[in-house]
Amino acid sequence: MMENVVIRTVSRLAVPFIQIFALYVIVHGASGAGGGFQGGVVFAASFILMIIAFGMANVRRRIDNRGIMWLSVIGISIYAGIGFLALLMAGNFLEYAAIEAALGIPHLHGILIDLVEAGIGIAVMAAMVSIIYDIAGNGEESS
Amino acid sequence: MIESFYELFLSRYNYWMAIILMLIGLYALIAKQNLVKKIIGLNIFQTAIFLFYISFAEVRGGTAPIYTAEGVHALYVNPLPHVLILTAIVVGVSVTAVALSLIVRIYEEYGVLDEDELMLAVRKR
Amino acid sequence: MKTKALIAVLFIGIILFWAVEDMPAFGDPDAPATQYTGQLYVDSVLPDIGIDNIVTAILASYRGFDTLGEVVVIFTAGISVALLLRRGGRL
Amino acid sequence: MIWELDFALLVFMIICAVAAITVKDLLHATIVLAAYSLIMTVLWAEMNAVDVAFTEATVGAGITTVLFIAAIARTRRSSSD
Repeated sequence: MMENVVIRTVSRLAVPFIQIFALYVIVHGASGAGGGFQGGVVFAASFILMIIAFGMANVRRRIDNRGIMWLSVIGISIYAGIGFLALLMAGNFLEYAAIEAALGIPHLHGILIDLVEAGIGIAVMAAMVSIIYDIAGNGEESS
Repeated sequence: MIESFYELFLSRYNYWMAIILMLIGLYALIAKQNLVKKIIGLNIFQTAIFLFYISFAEVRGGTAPIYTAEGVHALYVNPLPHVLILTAIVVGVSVTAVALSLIVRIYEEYGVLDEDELMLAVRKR
Repeated sequence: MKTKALIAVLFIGIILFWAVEDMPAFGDPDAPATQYTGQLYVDSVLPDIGIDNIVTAILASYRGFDTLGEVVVIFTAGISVALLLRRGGRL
Repeated sequence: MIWELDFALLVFMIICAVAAITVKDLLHATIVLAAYSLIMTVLWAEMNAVDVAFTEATVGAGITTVLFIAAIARTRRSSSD
């Protein structure tokens, strides 16, 4: 499969568009159908296409198991960090109105919800790619 | 009698189909020997419950829960079951992933995929 | 085994079919689930949060703690798959 | 919501579910399960649950199928029942 030039060329063309669509789904979640879970899973699907076209070892050279786990931790930290930011601004956990009142910027709810969705998207993408690395690879580790 | 049955069917067929799907999944979960078949049954069981939830969120003549130009005065379907099911689907795929990795691990260790043979192999060891 | 499973499944099925009779009709606008809680969320999301998608608004703000726990569930699933399958399951 | 379309999709779903648990070959069962998820996506889009339909299309028909195929590739394809 590695020698098939058609599969490699088409997937090299398709992967950036899939990833841009995933980012659009995450960002557009506040005003239409979509959100963090869906966008993260679509982003993980682009990784699956890369694994099919270029082989597991080449994709793992770009980002290994350790890096993907750190990405997942970063995603959860973004989400929980916004929650603790609300605690710092004398509100309840994840109370967006407290942050809005403390910073004095109106209509901050939408931006904060977009940030939360981005955190969900990163965490879901990283967890799904990690699961696929582990189940589809034959038990070896890259690093 | 026949007319009342027809009335009952036309107004509640969605719940009936959800229950039939749930029974198919439950049967696969109990009676099938192969472990991957059991996971497929678990998936069917899950989606049947999701279908039941989404069915009672439906409102006749309502639109999707995204605000239109009329704001809060338009008729929308109930958004709360959608939220619950949205989280439940993603939890379901993580359950499937853990179950499949357990199956792969069992196959590496014992070389069997059937339930009875697995019990025999465990007892022999 | 198969006949026993079939009998158990049919027994559960008869009970559930019996219970469906008491459910509100499919798509009924006067059903209790739609009347109170659903209508409350539909009325209060636009003045409270101000974004268009009601599902995302409930998911990220009213039920934000719930969703945080769920993201942690997915992360835990990733960790358990890694623990089970890397290096042949031996730590 | 058109009840004839709704009913036809539900009948297809029951056929797919029965086929998925009776087929001997596990790879065929996985593909039938993906078809089941896709029909369920259409049903939910038709019931006005657009977010849930999107999630099911990506997660149920995409990632779950890939996970099943990867697990079957590492174990055995045939099944006794």
